[in-house]
Amino acid sequence: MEFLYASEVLVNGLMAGVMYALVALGFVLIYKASGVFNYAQGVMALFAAMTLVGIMEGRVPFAHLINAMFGVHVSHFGWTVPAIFGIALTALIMVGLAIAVEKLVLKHLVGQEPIILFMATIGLAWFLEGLGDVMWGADVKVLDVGLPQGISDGIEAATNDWLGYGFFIDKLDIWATVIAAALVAALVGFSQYTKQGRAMRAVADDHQAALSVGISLRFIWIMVWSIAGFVALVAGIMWGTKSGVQFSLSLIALKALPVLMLGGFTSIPGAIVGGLIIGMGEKLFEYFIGPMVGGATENWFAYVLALLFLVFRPQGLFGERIIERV
Amino acid sequence: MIYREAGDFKTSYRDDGQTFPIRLDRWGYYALLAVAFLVVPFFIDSYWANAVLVPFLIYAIAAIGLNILVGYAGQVSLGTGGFMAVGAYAVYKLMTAFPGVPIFVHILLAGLITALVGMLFGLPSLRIKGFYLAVATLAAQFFLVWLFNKVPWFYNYSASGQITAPERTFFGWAVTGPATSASAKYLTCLVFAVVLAWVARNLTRGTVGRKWMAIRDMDIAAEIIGVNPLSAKLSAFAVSSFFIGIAGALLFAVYLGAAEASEAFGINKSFLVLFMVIIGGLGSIFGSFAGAAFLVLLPVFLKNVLVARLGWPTDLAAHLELMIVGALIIFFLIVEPHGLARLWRLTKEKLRLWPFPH
Amino acid sequence: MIATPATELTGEFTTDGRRTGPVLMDLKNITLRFGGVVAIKDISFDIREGEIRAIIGPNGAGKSSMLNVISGFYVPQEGEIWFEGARRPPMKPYEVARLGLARTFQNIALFDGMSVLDNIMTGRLNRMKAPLWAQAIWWGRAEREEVENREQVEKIIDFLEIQNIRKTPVGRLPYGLKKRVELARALAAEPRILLLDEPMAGMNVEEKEDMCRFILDVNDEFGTTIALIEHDMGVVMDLSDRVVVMDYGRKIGDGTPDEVRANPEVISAYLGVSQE
Amino acid sequence: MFDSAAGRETLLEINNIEVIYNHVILVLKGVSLSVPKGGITALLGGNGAGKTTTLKAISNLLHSERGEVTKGAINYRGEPIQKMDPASLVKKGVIQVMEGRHCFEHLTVEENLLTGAYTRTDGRAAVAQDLEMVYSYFPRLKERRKSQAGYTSGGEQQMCAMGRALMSRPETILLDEPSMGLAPQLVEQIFEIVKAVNEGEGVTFLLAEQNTNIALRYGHYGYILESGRVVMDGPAEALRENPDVKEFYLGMSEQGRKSFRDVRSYRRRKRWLA
Amino acid sequence: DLVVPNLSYRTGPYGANGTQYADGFNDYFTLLNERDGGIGGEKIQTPECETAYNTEKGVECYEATKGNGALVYNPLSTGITYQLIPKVSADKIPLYTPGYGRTSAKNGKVFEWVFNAPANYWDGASVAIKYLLDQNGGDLKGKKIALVYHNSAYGKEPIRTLQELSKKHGFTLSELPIDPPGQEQKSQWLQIRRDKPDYVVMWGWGVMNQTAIQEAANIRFPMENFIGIWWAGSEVDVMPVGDAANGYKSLTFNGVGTDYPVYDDMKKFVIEPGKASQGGQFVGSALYSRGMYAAVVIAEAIKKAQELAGSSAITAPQLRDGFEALDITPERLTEIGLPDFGPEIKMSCDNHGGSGMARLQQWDAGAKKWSLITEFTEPDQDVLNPLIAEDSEAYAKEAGITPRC
Ligand SMILES: Nc1ncnc2c1ncn2[C@@H]1O[C@H](COP(=O)(O)OP(=O)(O)OP(=O)(O)O)[C@@H](O)[C@H]1O
Ligand SMILES: Nc1ncnc2c1ncn2[C@@H]1O[C@H](COP(=O)(O)OP(=O)(O)OP(=O)(O)O)[C@@H](O)[C@H]1O
Ligand SMILES: [Mg+2]
Ligand SMILES: [Mg+2]
Repeated sequence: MEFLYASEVLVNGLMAGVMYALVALGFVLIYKASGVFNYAQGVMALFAAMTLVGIMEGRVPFAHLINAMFGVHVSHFGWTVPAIFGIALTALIMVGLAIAVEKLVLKHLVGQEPIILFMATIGLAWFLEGLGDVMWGADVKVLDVGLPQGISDGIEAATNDWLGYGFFIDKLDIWATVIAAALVAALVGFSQYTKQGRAMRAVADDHQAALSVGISLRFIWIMVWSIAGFVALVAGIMWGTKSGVQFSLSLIALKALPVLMLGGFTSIPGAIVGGLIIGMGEKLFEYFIGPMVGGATENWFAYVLALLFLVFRPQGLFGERIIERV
Repeated sequence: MIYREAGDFKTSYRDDGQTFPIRLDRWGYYALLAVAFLVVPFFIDSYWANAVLVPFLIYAIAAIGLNILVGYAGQVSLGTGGFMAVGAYAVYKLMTAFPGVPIFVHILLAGLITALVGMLFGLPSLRIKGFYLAVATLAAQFFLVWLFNKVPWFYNYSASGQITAPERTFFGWAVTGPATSASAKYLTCLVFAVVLAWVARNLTRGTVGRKWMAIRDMDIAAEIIGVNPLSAKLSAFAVSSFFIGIAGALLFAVYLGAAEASEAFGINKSFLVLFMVIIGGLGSIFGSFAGAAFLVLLPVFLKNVLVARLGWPTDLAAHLELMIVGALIIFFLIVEPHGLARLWRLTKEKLRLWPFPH
Repeated sequence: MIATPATELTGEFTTDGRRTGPVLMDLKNITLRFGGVVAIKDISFDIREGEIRAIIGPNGAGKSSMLNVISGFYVPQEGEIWFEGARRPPMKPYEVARLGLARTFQNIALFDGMSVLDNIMTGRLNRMKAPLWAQAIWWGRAEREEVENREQVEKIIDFLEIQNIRKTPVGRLPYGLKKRVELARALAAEPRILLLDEPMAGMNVEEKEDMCRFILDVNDEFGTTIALIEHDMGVVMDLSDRVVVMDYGRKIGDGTPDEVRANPEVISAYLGVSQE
Repeated sequence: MFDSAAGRETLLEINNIEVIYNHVILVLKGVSLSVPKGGITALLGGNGAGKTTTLKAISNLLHSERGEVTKGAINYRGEPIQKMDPASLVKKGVIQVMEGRHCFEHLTVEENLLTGAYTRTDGRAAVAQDLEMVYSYFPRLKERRKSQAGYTSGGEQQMCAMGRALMSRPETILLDEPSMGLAPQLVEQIFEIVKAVNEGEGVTFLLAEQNTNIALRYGHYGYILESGRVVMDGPAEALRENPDVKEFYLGMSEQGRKSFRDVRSYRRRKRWLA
Repeated sequence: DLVVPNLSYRTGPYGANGTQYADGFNDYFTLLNERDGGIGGEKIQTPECETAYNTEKGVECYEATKGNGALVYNPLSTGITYQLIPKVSADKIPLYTPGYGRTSAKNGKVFEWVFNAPANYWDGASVAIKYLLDQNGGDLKGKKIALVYHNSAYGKEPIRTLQELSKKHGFTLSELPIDPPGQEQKSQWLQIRRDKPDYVVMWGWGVMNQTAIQEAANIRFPMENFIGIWWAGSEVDVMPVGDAANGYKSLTFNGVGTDYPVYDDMKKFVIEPGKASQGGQFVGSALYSRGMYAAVVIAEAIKKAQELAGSSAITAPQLRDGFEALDITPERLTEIGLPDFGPEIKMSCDNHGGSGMARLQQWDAGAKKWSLITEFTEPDQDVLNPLIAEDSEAYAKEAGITPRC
C-alpha cells in the first residue's frame, strides 16, 4: 500500500513538474535568444491571464484609473467574449507587448552585460505588475476557458480495477502535460532546424556579431518575446485555472528557476525534464522526509536538489557547455 | 570651472591611492559627514528616522556587502535575505543569551557568524557560475529562512516564531527596544554605515579587492596569473556576508524591533538589495549608497506625491508606484547601464571639461 | 632593477654572443587531447635559462595549447614537465604562477573593469601578503606593501612608456596598448619564465619595434627567460635564440632560426614559398 | 591593375565625420574617405588611430558601444546610411568582419557560416554552394565544421569570421584586421582570397590593417589615420614609396629592412606631427 | 476631527483579501460621517496607507500617520502587529487587532495598548474543537485532526493550543505547514489522503486557501469535515473552486451578507451618493463585513472614550480607556443596525480580548453565499487562560514590563 501511495505522489509530482516546466519554457526561449534572464516571465504569465479574463468578461481596461480621474463608475462593457477569441486577442496583445519591450527597452541595451539586461527585465516586471493591476484591478479573478478540472474518474476507476487503489489525478494536469508536450516539440523543431532558430542562438552569443552579419536583433527579439508571451499565456491559463488569477500567480516564476537550473538555461527539452525531476523530487521529499523535519520543505528542496546537481554538471542537464578558454 | 582636478598634484604614492583624490570631493564628503554626525541627530524625528534614514543606512550597508560580492567579485547572489536573517537571528540569540555584553559586540559577532555561513554557501561558486550561481544562491535563501522558521531554538520557543528585540543600552542610551530614540537609532546605524563603508573602500582598493575584480573580469586568466579562486571567492563571500549580516542584525534589532524570518527576510529582500546594487552601480561604494537612497526614498516620495498631494486612492497609487519605479529602473539603465555612480562620475567629468567639452 | 640578475650563467653562447644557462624547463613527450581532437602529439622540447625561445606553427597547430599546458591550465594526458631539474607534480594554474611563471594571452585577457594601474598591480598579488584585517583598516603592513609594490609597478610603467594611461580603465584602450599593459602585468610578477602568446599581433611595424625592444630589454636586463609565440617571421628570426616549429600538434622542427628557416618541412607547412 | 580612384564610381563616401564615445571621448576628429566601387581601399594607422571606429561608424555598430557619429555624413551609393540599422545595411550589401573575430561561440563552425547567409533569399541550393566555396578557400574549416566555434584556435576563428562574411554574398566588405593572428602563409592566402573575390566577383573592400606591408601590396588606394585624423592618403604605390611610410609603417631604413634587434629607443619624429 | 488611520493593503500577495476588508472599514466611518456627522460631533478621518502586507512598509505607514493625532491602528497583519506592539507602547496609541495579531495581547496587564476582541486565534482553535466535540457527542478520543497552516507567525499561532486540546480530548493532531503563497499543496494533501484524518483545520491566507479547498476536493475529502479559521472563510477562497467547495466550513465572528438594517443607511448615505470605497463592489462580503465590524468596535470605543473624557476631541490614551470600558451588548448591536452581527464584547483593564466567542459558517456553492450554522460559542477558557498567562509573562520578562491592574 505504501508503495501505491508513493507512486501516486510520484505521478502527481511529475504532473506538477510539467506545470513548472510550462513557466520555465518561457525563460529558456528568451535566454536562448538573447542571453537575457527574463525575470518578468512570471509577471508576463500573470499579465496574460489577467488580460484574458478581462477580455472574456468584458471589463473596461483602466476602469479604476478612469474612475479616479473623472469621478465616474465604469467597470464592465456588458458583453462577454468566448474563450477562443479571448485567447487570440490576448495573444495579439502579447505580441504588442513584445514590440513595446523591444522598442522601449531592449533596443537601447544592445551589447550590455547580462546582468544589466536582467535588471531591465526586473524593471519590466515591476512595470507590468503595476500595469496589470491598473488595467484590470487586483481582485482574484476566476478563469474558465473550458479546461476540465477535478480528478479524473476514468483514471481512478481504471487504477482501482487494476491495482485496487484509485489514483487521483487532476484532469487539468493531464491537459497541461499534453499541451506542454506539444509546445516543446514545436519549439525544439523551431530552434534547431530553422534559420530563425539559428539566428536566435547567434544573437544570444554575441549581439554585435549578430548585427554585423545582418541579423535584425529587432526582429529576433520581437519574435522571441512574442513566443515567450504566448508561452506565458499558456502558463497563465493553466495556473490561473488552477488557483485563480491573482498576484501570487507571478510567484510561480520562483518554482520555475530550479527547473531551469537543473535542465539548463538554454535547453527546451531540459525545461521539461528538469520540471519532471524537480516536481517528482520535491513531492517525494515532502511526502516522506517532510513530516520528520517539520514540513514545508518544497521551496528549498527544489533549489538544493538543483544545486547539488549543478556541482557535478555546472551547465545543467542539457545546457550548452560553458566555454572556458583563454 | 570651480570643479578642478588640474593643479591637484600628488607627491607620493600614498596620497595617490587615497579615497577622494580630488580635494573638492574630499571637502564635500567631510562636510557631509559633519552634518550627518553633528547636525542631523538634533533635528531628526521618528518619521525621518524610521521611514527614511535608518532604513537607508541599513540597506546601504547591505548593498555595500552585496556589491562586494556582485560588483567586485562578480558572483551574483540572491541569498541576501537569507544572510540578513542569519545576522538577525544571531544577534537575537546573542542578545538574549548574554544580556551583559555590549550590543555592539553582539552586532559584530552576528556579522562574523554570517560570514561563516556565507562562506559555506559560497562553496558551490567554485563550480557554478553566472546565472546558475545566482539561482543556486536561492537555495541558501530558502533553506535559511525555512530553518529559522522551523527550529524553535532560534526563536527561543516563542509561540508564533516571531523574535522581538529586548531593550539594550549603550552608556545609558537605549539602542534597541521600544524606548530607543530616533537619534539613537540613527546614530547607531550611521556609525556602522560609515565605518563599514570605509572598510569596504580599503578592502576594494587593496590586494584583496584586486583579486576579487580579477576573478570577476576573467576568472580563468586570474587563476593563471596566480589568483587562488577558492580563497578569492570565499573571502568575497565572507566579507560580503559579514556586511549583510550586520545589516540584518541592525534591521532586526535597531530598525524593526521584531521580525519573522519568512516575512522580513524573504526573497523580496534579496531582490531589493540586488536592485540597489545594480541601480547604484556595480563595483562602487558610492553607488551602493545611491542605490539604497533611490529605492528607499523613491517609493516614499511617490507615495507622498500620489496619495497625499494628489489624493489618489492608495491602491491605484501603489500600482502606479510600481509602474513608475519599474519604468525609472529601465530608464536609468538605458541612460547609464553602469548605474547612478557612473552617471555621477560622468557628470563630474563633464563638469571638469566644462566649458570646453572637447 | 626588478629581479636580481640571474646568477653566473653557464652553458652555451647564443647567436649574438650572450650566454644562456642550464635547462630551466623541460617538456617531455606531452600529449593533449580534447575529445577526438589531438591538439598536441608527443612533443618534447626544453627551455634554457635566459634564452628567448620561439614557438611557431600554422594556425591550430597547438601552440597556445602548449602554453596552457606549461601554465597548468590544460592537463596533458601524457607526458611530464620538469622544472629546475625536478618533475613538476600536477598543479593548479595559480600554484604554477607562484613558481615564477607569468604570461600573456592570445586573446587579450586583461581585467576590463580595472584601471591600467590596478591591472598591473594584480601581477604582484603573490608578493602582497598582508592579512585581511590589516587591509580592512588600511594599516601597517597593508599600507606599506601597497606603497612598496606601487613603486615597483611604476618602474614597469615607466619602462613600457605607459605613464599617461595609468588611470584609464583598460576596456577603453586600443588593442596595441592593451597588449602592452598585459606585458606589464606579466612583468610585474618578476617571473623566471615569461610566456608570450602572439604579443605583436595586430600591431604595425613601429609598434612591433617598440615591443621587440621591451622584450629584448627584459631578457637582457633582468635575465628573464622568454618563451614566445609569434607569426611575424621577421620578429621571430631576429629575436629568438631557438625556435620550435609545430604543425598539427606535432613538432616538425627545433633549432636556431637559421636551421629552422632552412628546414624544408617547415617551409612547406608554415612559411610558404613566398617568404624570402 | 586598378588605377586610382579617379575614373571609378564612388561607392562609399565619408565626409568629415566625428565620433564620440560615451558622450565625452572624442575619437574621430573629422575623417573623410571615399571608397571606389570594385577597389580595395586600405585604412592604415597605429593602435588607437580610429580605424575600427571608422568601420563601425559605417556599419552602424557604434550604437551598441555607446558611441555616436556627431558630425559629418556617410553615404553609400549617394544615399545617406547613418540612420540605417545594420541589418538593412547587410541587405544592401555592406557587411563587416569585426576585429577580434566575434564568432558565435556556441554555434558550430558550420552554423556560424550559415548565419552569414541569414539575409539571403536565393534558396538553400545557392547557400550550400557558397558553403562549399568557403570550404574550398579554407579547408581547415571543413575539418572543424562540427566543432563549437568557441573551441577553435584563434586562426580558425578568423577564417570562420571571414567565411561568414563571404556567405552573405556582399557587395562591399569592411574588413577589420584580417591578418591578425594568422600564420604568414595564411595571411598571404587571405589576401589572395580578397584579391580573388575582388577581381572575380567585383566585391569592394575597405580594409583596416596594421600589416601595412601586405595591405599596400594588395590595396589600390590607402589612407593613413593618426589620432582620429587622416594624415596622408594616396594610391598604394605612391604610399609605398613615401619615405615616412617606409620608415614608420614598413619598417625599412635606407639600407632596406632593418633587424628588430637593432631598434633603438630613439626615433625620428614623424614629420606631420611637427 | 478624529483620525483613525487605515493601514490597508490592496496590492501584493494578499491584496485581494485586504482590499475588501479596507473597504468595509472605510465605509462604516463614511456612514457615520455622512449620517451622524461623525461621532459626538467629531468627523472621523481615515487616511489610508498602503502596506502591501509588508512589515517595513507597515512601519513606514505607522510613522507617517502617527504624527497627525492617530487614535488607533488596525493593520490587518500579524507581522506588522508584532512590529507595532513595542512602538505603540512607547507612543501610547492603542492597537486594535480583531481576530489576528498576538494572541496573548489579550492580557491587558502586560499589553496595555493592544486589544484583540472579540476573538483571537486560540479562541478560534478552541471554538473549532468545541464544534467538533459537539458533532461527535462530546468525545474526540481516537479521532485524527490535521492542521494545515500558513508557514508563518500567523499560521503557527494555534499550534500550541491545539496541542493542549489534543491532550485534553485525546485526539491526535498532525501539522502540515504550507509555504506561502501556497499554490502547490499536492504532497500535503496526498499525505492527508494517506493518513485519512477525520477533520482538517486550516489556518490559511490568500491563494493558499482556495488551493487547499481545491486539493481537498481533489482527494475527495468531505468538505463538511474541513474547517478554516475566519481568515480562510471569504468568498475569494471558495469561488474559484466552484461547486466542489460546497459545504466547506469556516469560523467567523461577524455576520455576512447585506441582510442587516445598517445597509439601508449604507445604501442611502454611502453607496448611492457614490461615496463608497471602490464604488462598493464588495459590500456584504465576508471580509468587507469584518472590516466594517472592526470599524464598529472602534467607533463604539471612541464613543465610550468621549463619554469618559467628557469631551468629544479625545486623545489616544483616552481611547484606550474607552476600549477598556467597552461593552457592546446585543442590544447595542441591534441599535446600530447590526443585530447578532458579532458576539458581545466586554473589555476591562486586564481583559483586552473580550469573550472570545465565535461561530461557524458554511459555504453554499449553489447560492454562492455563506450561511451561519452555529450560534456564538465560548472557547475553552480553562485551557486558554494558562497559555495566555504563560506567554504574556514571558514577554513581560523579556521586555521588562511590570504588569498593571
Ligand atoms: N579547450 C579546447 N577544447 C577543444 N578543442 C580545443 C581546445 N583548445 C584548443 N582546441 C583545439 O586544439 C587545436 C590547437 O589549438 P591552439 O589554440 O593551441 O592553436 P594555436 O596553435 O595557438 O593556433 P593559432 O595560431 O591559430 O592561435 C585547435 O584545433 C583547437 O580547436
Ligand atoms: N567603447 C569605447 N569607449 C571609449 N573609447 C573607445 C571605445 N572604443 C574605442 N575607443 C577609443 O577610440 C580610439 C580609437 O579606437 P579604435 O579601436 O578605433 O582604434 P584602431 O585604429 O582600430 O586601433 P587598433 O589597431 O588597436 O585596433 C582609441 O583611443 C580607443 O581608446
Ligand atoms: Mg594560439
Ligand atoms: Mg581596431
